[in-house]
Amino acid sequence: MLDRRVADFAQAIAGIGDGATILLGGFGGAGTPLGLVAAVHAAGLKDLTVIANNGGSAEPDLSLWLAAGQVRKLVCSYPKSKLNTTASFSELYLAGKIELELVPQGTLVERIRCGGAGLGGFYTPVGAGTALAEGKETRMIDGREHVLEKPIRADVALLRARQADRLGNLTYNMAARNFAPVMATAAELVVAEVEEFVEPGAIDPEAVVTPGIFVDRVVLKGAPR
Amino acid sequence: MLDRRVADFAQAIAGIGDGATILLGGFGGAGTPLGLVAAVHAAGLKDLTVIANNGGSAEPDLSLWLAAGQVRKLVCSYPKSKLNTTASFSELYLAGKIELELVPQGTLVERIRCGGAGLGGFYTPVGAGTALAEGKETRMIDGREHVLEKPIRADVALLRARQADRLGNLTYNMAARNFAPVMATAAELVVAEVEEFVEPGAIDPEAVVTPGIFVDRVVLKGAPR
Amino acid sequence: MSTPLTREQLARRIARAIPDGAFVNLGIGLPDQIPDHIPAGREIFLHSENGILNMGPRPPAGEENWDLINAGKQPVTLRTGGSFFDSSLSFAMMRGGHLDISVLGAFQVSERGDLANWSTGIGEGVPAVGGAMDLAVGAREIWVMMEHTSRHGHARIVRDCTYPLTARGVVKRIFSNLAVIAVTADGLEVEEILPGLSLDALRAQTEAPLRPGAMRPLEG
Amino acid sequence: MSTPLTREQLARRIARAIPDGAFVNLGIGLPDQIPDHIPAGREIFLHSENGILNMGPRPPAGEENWDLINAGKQPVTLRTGGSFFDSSLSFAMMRGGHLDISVLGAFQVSERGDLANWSTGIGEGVPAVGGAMDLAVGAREIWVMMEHTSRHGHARIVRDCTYPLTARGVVKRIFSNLAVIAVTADGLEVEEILPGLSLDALRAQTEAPLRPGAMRPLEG
Repeated sequence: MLDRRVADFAQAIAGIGDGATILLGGFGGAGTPLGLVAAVHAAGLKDLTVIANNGGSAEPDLSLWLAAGQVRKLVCSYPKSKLNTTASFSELYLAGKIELELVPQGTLVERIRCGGAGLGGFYTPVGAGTALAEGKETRMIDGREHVLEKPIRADVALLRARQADRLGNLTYNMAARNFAPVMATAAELVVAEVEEFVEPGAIDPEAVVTPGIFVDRVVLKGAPR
Repeated sequence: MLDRRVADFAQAIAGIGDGATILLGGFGGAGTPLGLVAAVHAAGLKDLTVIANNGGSAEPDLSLWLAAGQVRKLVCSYPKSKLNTTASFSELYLAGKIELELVPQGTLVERIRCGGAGLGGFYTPVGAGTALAEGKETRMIDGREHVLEKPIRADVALLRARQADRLGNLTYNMAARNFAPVMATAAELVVAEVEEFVEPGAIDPEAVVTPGIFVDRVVLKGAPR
Repeated sequence: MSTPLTREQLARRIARAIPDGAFVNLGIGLPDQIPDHIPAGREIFLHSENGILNMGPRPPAGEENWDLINAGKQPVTLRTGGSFFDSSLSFAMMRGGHLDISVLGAFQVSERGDLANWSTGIGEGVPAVGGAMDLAVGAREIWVMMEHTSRHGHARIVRDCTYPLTARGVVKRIFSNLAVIAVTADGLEVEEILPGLSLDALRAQTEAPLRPGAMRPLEG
Repeated sequence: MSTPLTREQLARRIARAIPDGAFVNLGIGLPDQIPDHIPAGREIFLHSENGILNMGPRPPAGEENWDLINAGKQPVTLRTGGSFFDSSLSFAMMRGGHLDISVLGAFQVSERGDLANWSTGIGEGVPAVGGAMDLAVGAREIWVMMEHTSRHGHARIVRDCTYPLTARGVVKRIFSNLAVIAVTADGLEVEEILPGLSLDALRAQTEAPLRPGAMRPLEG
């Protein structure tokens, strides 16, 4: 019987190795899977490429990995934070200790969707004529300059959700949804930290946001580390 | 006060003119807005370009428009139907009386999404090396041939939904959802025929499928023709 | 020699090959019968490209809901834990490689796994493709379910498809009423063959070259 | 001469310009104050790019929900009839032209409507763009809300942006503390000007050429 539920965070992140590319859900604090982040931190994984909207804050979020030197490269729309405290992204970046690929937020989520949907790339007007299009192929479409953007896929997606059933069907909580449903489509291993396990059928089939086909493991927020 | 509700089908289709390009929701009979279809038929609109997954059946669906000679061109994945009866698409097509653009179903919905999302086109592996890619630009991406597909936008989208509030927020009914949420993003005028009007807030904000920003008019299924 | 598998036996053979927990899309036509033969205790999740996951069987007469139909436009049901979604996400599931297996009917399959299953060519009337090309490109494994030869006795497993292609190099395994054949980098390999049918007799009904593989007995 | 508009007066002027029923995205920073000044009886729908439509004001202290924040990561509320959706649909709303108006802060605007609002250039430290470029390209009308000159007295309405561009040719209207200026095919046109301020005096604080338009009095 298919059962995506795992009992603790060690099982939730099992198999993720050094050098992994990780899609990390969340916008600001909303939707960041803090338990999974802590588990990856505790596991001491190194040389990670992280794709996330933000670059970490004062919370025990991506900042944990940054401070521990676990991240080689960040693909991100907004790496700055007023809340940065210790060993922040800014420090690492200015010291040349981390690579940054800056992507407009809408292009970032669209590139992840593109990867998850099995497409090869897309043309967007966003960024045309700006520094963020430098080195990218462009093309005039209907008289407007467009930039060719490539799909993003990753080894792992770490997400936060509200409810999950054993099949991996997910709902989210308000604006914590943000990148998660798209990230869930674009990684080999998709893990969600959830507030609650429910029985199959408890989530209205019309209100499932991420169907379980996309999800590999679900772990309770309060599960043992 | 914003109120998308209209009292009858005449108001629902007001302003649609001859020569319009129409996105028509539905997969088979599930999701076809029969009241809106009847209203466009009764209005005698001509020279229409219709984008729909199917080519009409024995139901009073797109077949009505085809039989009345209202359609100039069909953009479609599956124009055939075993249920075709009178003056079907097949007859018109074989007599050279209608133009057909045949598009794989997933590419069709993706082209509509592309239009609705303000993108300029995308590369897909679907159709590469087949007759449906003839005349289209191709490109090798990661060793695999991809076809460049262009966005579709339309003047009008005619959809069926389950619930609507005055703001135009929509839910759908089971597999009748299919193309509708995507078509709702890609037309200048979006009209939905619905089973029920509800008060704002009656639809769970987490379960709104099409936010009202995309919708212009909603009309009750049983409203006067 | 055993008689060739009936359609029901062939459906049963394929049903046995689908692993527990698999997400599967079944093409319209022959593959329709597969769900009836899934072995007891095995949980298979059926996808329908019009936006359903965990689709159940046809409802009893009188309980049809015409907003709950499959890709063949037949009434179906939703199993507990199923979900509805739009066509965009549904095709993202395919193209994105999220389905484990897609079982499709075919007119022809080539020795390189090219698939022709959407059109018998010009002059047939109205062309229609539906989701055939999307499915053929999308799932992790594409299986073909077909009779080994055409109604007129022509080979359907060929060197090169003469019918219009659906997709190039996508088929992984062919289940026919005479054999189970894997498409490998080195060509076609016979994994199972009808008991009593010789490899030469099978070759006589197959245009493409066949190599002997496991050659286990094909059972319905 | 009247004193230049305060930030609050400028927010009030812009709030009056937003029509009833409009769907609007307000950039982080100065535009934050606009919702407090929407005239009574007018219904405006606020979009937040992290996936909220019909966003309401900040909740009372103690009632913050940190899963319900705006793009500036401040706690907000949801108004009746609002909805949540993922980032993909949220940015489709922008790029697809579904938002009526986006009001953005800016460092510079050129006479052709080029916008520079995401970076003051190399050497500033860590670059960050967020949704700035998406918003600038997406909404049907892009309005800029800014002080007419920089803190150091430099013109911000210029012939060519010297700061890194956010997008080319997108700004439709500039609301400054001194004037309301439309970006037209023939250049910049002064629609409203601070009472008592001469066009020449305005020109002295503006690098790009200005043509007199309606020249109505600017009121906060």
